Amino acid sequence: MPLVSQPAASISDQPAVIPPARPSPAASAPINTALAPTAKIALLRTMVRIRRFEERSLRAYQAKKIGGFLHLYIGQEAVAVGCCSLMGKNDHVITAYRDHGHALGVGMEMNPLMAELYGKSTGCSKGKGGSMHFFAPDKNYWGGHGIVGGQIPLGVGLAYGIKYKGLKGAAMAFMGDGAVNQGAVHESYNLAALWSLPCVFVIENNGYSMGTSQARSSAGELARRAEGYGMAHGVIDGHDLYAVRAGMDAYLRAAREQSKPAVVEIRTYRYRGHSVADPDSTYRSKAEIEEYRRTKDPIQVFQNSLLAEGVLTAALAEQIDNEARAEADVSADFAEASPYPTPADIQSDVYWEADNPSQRKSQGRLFFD
Amino acid sequence: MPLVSQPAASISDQPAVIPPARPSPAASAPINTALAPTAKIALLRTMVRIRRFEERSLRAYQAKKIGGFLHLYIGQEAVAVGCCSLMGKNDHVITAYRDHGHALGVGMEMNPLMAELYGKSTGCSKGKGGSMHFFAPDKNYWGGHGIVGGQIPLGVGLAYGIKYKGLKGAAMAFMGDGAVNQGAVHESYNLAALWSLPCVFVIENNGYSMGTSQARSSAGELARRAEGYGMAHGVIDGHDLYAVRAGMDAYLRAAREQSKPAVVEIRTYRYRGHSVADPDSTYRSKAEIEEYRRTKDPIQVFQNSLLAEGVLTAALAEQIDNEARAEADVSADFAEASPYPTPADIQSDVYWEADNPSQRKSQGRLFFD
Amino acid sequence: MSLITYREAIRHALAEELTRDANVVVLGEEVAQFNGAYKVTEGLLEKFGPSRIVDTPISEAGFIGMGLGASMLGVRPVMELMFWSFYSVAFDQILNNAANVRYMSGGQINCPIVIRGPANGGTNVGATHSHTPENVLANHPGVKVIVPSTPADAKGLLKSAIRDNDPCFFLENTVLYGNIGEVPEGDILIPLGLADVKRAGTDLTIVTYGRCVLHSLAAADLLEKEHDISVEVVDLRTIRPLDIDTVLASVTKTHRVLIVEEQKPFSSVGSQLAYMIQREAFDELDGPIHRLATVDAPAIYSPPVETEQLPNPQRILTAALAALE
Amino acid sequence: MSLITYREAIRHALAEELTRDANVVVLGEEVAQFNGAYKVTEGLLEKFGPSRIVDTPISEAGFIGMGLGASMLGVRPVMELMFWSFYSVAFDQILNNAANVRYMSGGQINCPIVIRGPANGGTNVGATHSHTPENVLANHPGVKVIVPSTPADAKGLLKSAIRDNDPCFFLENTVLYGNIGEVPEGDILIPLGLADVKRAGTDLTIVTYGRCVLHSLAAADLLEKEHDISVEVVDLRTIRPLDIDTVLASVTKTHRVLIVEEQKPFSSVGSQLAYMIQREAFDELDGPIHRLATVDAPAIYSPPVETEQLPNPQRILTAALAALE
Ligand SMILES: Cc1ncc(C[n+]2csc(CCOP(=O)(O)OP(=O)(O)O)c2C)c(N)n1
Ligand SMILES: Cc1ncc(C[n+]2csc(CCOP(=O)(O)OP(=O)(O)O)c2C)c(N)n1
Ligand SMILES: [Mg+2]
Ligand SMILES: [Mg+2]
Repeated sequence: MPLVSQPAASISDQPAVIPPARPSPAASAPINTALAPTAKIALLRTMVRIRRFEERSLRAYQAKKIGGFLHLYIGQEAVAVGCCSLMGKNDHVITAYRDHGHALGVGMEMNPLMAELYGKSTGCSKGKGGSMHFFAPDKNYWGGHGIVGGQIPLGVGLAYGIKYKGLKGAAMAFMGDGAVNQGAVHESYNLAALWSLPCVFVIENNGYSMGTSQARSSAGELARRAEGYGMAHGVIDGHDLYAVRAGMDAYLRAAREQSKPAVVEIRTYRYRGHSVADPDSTYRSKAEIEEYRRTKDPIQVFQNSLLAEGVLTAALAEQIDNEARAEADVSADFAEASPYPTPADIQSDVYWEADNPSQRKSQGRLFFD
Repeated sequence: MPLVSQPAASISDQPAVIPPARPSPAASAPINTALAPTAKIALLRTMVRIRRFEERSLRAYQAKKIGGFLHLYIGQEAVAVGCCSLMGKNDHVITAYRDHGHALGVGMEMNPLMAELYGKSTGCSKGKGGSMHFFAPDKNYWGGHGIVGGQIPLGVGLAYGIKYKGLKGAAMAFMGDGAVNQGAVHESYNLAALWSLPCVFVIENNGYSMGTSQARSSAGELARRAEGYGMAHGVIDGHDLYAVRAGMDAYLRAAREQSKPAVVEIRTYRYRGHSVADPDSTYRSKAEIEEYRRTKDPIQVFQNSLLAEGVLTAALAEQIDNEARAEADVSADFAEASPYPTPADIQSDVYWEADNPSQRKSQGRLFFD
Repeated sequence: MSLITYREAIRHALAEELTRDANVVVLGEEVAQFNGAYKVTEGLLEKFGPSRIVDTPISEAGFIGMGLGASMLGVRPVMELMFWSFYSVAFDQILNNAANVRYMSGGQINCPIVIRGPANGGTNVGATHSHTPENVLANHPGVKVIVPSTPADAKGLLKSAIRDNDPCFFLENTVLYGNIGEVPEGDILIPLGLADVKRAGTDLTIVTYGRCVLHSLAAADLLEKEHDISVEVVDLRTIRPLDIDTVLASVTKTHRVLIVEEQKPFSSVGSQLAYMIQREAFDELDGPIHRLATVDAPAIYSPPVETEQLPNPQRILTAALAALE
Repeated sequence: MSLITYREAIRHALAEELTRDANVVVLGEEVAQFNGAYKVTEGLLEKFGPSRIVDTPISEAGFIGMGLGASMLGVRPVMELMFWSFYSVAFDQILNNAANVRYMSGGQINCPIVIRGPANGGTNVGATHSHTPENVLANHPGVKVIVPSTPADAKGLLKSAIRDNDPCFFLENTVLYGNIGEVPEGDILIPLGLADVKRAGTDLTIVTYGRCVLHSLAAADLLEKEHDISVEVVDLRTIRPLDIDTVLASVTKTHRVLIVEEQKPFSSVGSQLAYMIQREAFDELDGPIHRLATVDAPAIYSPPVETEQLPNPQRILTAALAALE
């Protein structure tokens, strides 16, 4: 009974062996029982949309519509969707270059995202950022950052801003398992712990930084480094959206209500290479990938739970999937039809002042040739 | 019965109330019982020489013979002397800008050090480095570094070099309690732990980074941050030279023999301001300083132990002190009489190649104007 | 008008802007309880309290990145680097995040942050503490770079920088902190990107900024007295945006140029000025543009020698005579 | 002679030096098991084993500092930066430790380290991954900076750099990795600091380096064919030390100069060249020195627009015609 009936266009489309449908143990956590059935379906839909969006973008990349890097989130969907589903109006998110999932998670539309990948002026960053640099400040989404670990101090700054303004909110600062070895991350841990800033550091541990396994890059246990700063820490199963929500809810509440920071490691897995250019042949086996797909796929796991809960039917699952595919196709058409920026656009969006000439107060040349 | 009979020229010269002479508990550690009486006297002598050297340099600074910063080590002598006394021929040392104690600890002479402070060409760094940049590679002493925490990766590199060359040795990388919050330090921890490099990280915790107490700059316990990397760690009483030796010996052996890194916090105290320009009035009380001087002065503590052991007499102590003063005075005379570098010297010691023109292989201009 | 020091001028600018706008906060190592390593922020903690004046750990990447993140939410942090030299450990935050984030977001974000602190040699603190990174900073589109030479400029420019909506890097000078000058009280705002002719002259244009303005003025006096040479001294005040028009106007008058800067020569601000001047006023030049920079080596410690490594009035005088040959 | 790629030329240089000297080690992210992010180090792990070819965590400050420390003990590390852009997080180690440590120790220490990796735009990887820091690096006395444009130069210069006793920064280019060229087998050593006239000409000197050499040669062909203009193309190959003599000799011949560089304009390498040329060959110039650089903004992602942001043959052609006006 494959929920997905379409031909196996890519690895994640293959009919998966589905374990017997049963609710996830975390389904009974209050934060999850509080969800209306429609809300649960919406969460599933977001995960499916991420996957189909990314598969569509991969095809566009292969057709040379997209340049540069494309870091796919496929396999990790429950992390971004679970975390972002907990956001209140004063909660903020920042992440690294593997940022498509969080973008859709906070509610961005596919069209501007796909257009951004195509380098079009209708893209969310006007074609200036590309895959690694999706932003939606209006949705409290602060990107999309290319330097490993470099976004983490910014995340602490979001928490600082929240606290300074006296708001009850939290910043979630996402990073990969490889990023924990950047010095800026540790400086950030200390600042957040020292000043009790409402920052939840989320390590999306997909087991690898590019071709390097966690064991080959990091001594000790990732989240436990928080102990040295007296910070709360924990590990969450990132294959189970319910578990992500249940686990994160506690840390987010502590952040919002008591301004307590925490380091949370969420265990997940990516099916694709580091970026689509990664031949993915030197550092892990096909069997390992297959095993994750078969037993831990976050979409399958959540679907199974919803089926067992009686919230989802196979037919609805298929409909959601079809709609997501169609939406992704539409976004590719939108991107394709959109115009590129022009060379004249190169120098806009550099300075606020240059972009707002009527309010300019400085003088002299801002640009050189 | 002040051991020091000269007039109280500076705070550390005041007659201290000496607790009843008794051997330090750590005196019975094997590494300490192995010391011949002459060796013990030599250790005392080095501590006293550090203090008198620095007091002399302070007077020179006040007389405007010395420029820039002067970060005095007074109060911390047992740390550098204890650690450096354990060095074998394949052991190496690197530290920060508070580097006079380690320089004398590894066996540098006063003359080139004082001349360096005076900015003279007879200085250990030819007057190019100044107080913060003492070096003696021939004594396995790699400086003297001004950027907080910046020397720590170099220390890991020394350990890497030792291991790569197949030697049984250890690198000691010293830093202050404030330095632990630099990202490079954490990157270094991870590298050393991941690759089992023979590096002992020594945090000289004197309680303050400039005017900021440990509690105001660092969350958690300093040495415990090592746990997150699965590294050994510990805390040592840095007022007691015997304790420093006994504690460090274990870590150094583990490094030399099993290539195991460790983070060691040595609790110590500085009597002077951060640098001699620090008015030292906003962040701690005079009483606090006095209390340390009275009860924990490392020279007094060690002298007391040696007196109780019957290794030292009051007369010998006084003689050591007088000799150290005299030696410091001589070094000031030496420095005074030495020539300054000339403007023509500004551009030597920049490139190895420019300094070895007969072996130059590159062409073109190395310097610009 | 009052006669105050460069240090006080900066402090007044900070205090006035802290009073004016509750979003302004001051963060840095030792800025609060210790009153600032160079006492620039003295008294601010007492006046504005610990939520506005914040001591940080020695974590420049962390706290400058934090300031940037907060600025994205509308806080207006003024971050002190104890020395600009320590930008080396925060370089990624400064250049990738401060300079690029607006661009990469397609203009959705701006970072109203000021990073300030001293950047200079001349106090015998050696190679690791004497960087003058205005060229490196200004190389990166997206940022603004300011180097004031006088108390009045320091105050007026810092106030403008704090109100600016782009990341502003404000480079002070420990040697100038004690200098006294006339400073207007209250809200003086000097626009960024406006050069100031600090001395009018007809024979030679000296283009300079920061402490070298004072050296150049001293040299100009000597040149006038001893050699009857009339020197115009143009103080750029801001490196980016750059008021090249004022420079070109002066060149059109004097036809001879000497650039004086406390920079390492290779790819310095002076290099850039030389390129622009010869490109835009080639026919006005009666001879090649000369430059006097720091003698090309890491900063030497030895006090009397460091004086000779840096530009100083005597070296400027010699260079000026050469430029007029 | 064999026809190999720029990538292979670098790999051969590494392999030959690893074979020649047991102190040479290669460290960096993904250089070993993954065969290099750009496959430059492919096969080296298999050949030289895990003590010579070492994968590092993503800790550039840590591992570059570590390489420096090891170099002080006589190890000769060749460190790969996956992109030079990531120098931003290792900046302090690179500039304070690599550039200053010899000086501050009064010449007692030298650091025979090579840091290599690509530094270029043109592959749509955006503002955080497209830095060309040769100006920033070369600004600091104590270091050497090399930017090869051809496979033969890459091999000969890298071998020289590995044997050099000063810190050498070697800037490659992802767009060039696949380019094929004739490369002598075995021990070719091209001295650092020797420019190469890649094309002789009489009407205009183009001074350039790196990938822009290829663009300039293409533009020179067009200028010859379409405009009957004879262009000399000088490839600097090394930025510091700098072979200014070859540049000046060319200027003395052509009297017109265009500098082409993939740099942000402000205080670029081109700025420095312009200063030096006008200073040392003022009377040889028939017009102002022109420069073509990257359009002054962070690197744009949009693929077709990025091509226009960078120097390209068409932009060079236009700039050359302007320089000849
Ligand atoms: C400072 C820095 N160094 C290196 C890189 C190149 N790089 C990009 S992603 C990556 C791996 C990161 O792995 P991880 O943090 O686990 O995140 P994941 O890709 O698994 O999501 C590397 C080495 C970079 N972008 N920034
Ligand atoms: C990266 C950096 N930031 C700031 C400074 C200025 N600074 C010099 S020493 C110091 C305090 C260091 O304290 P600690 O590490 O405890 O060492 P201690 O002075 O107590 O020996 C500071 C902030 C510096 N030199 N480098
Ligand atoms: Mg990962
Ligand atoms: Mg301390």
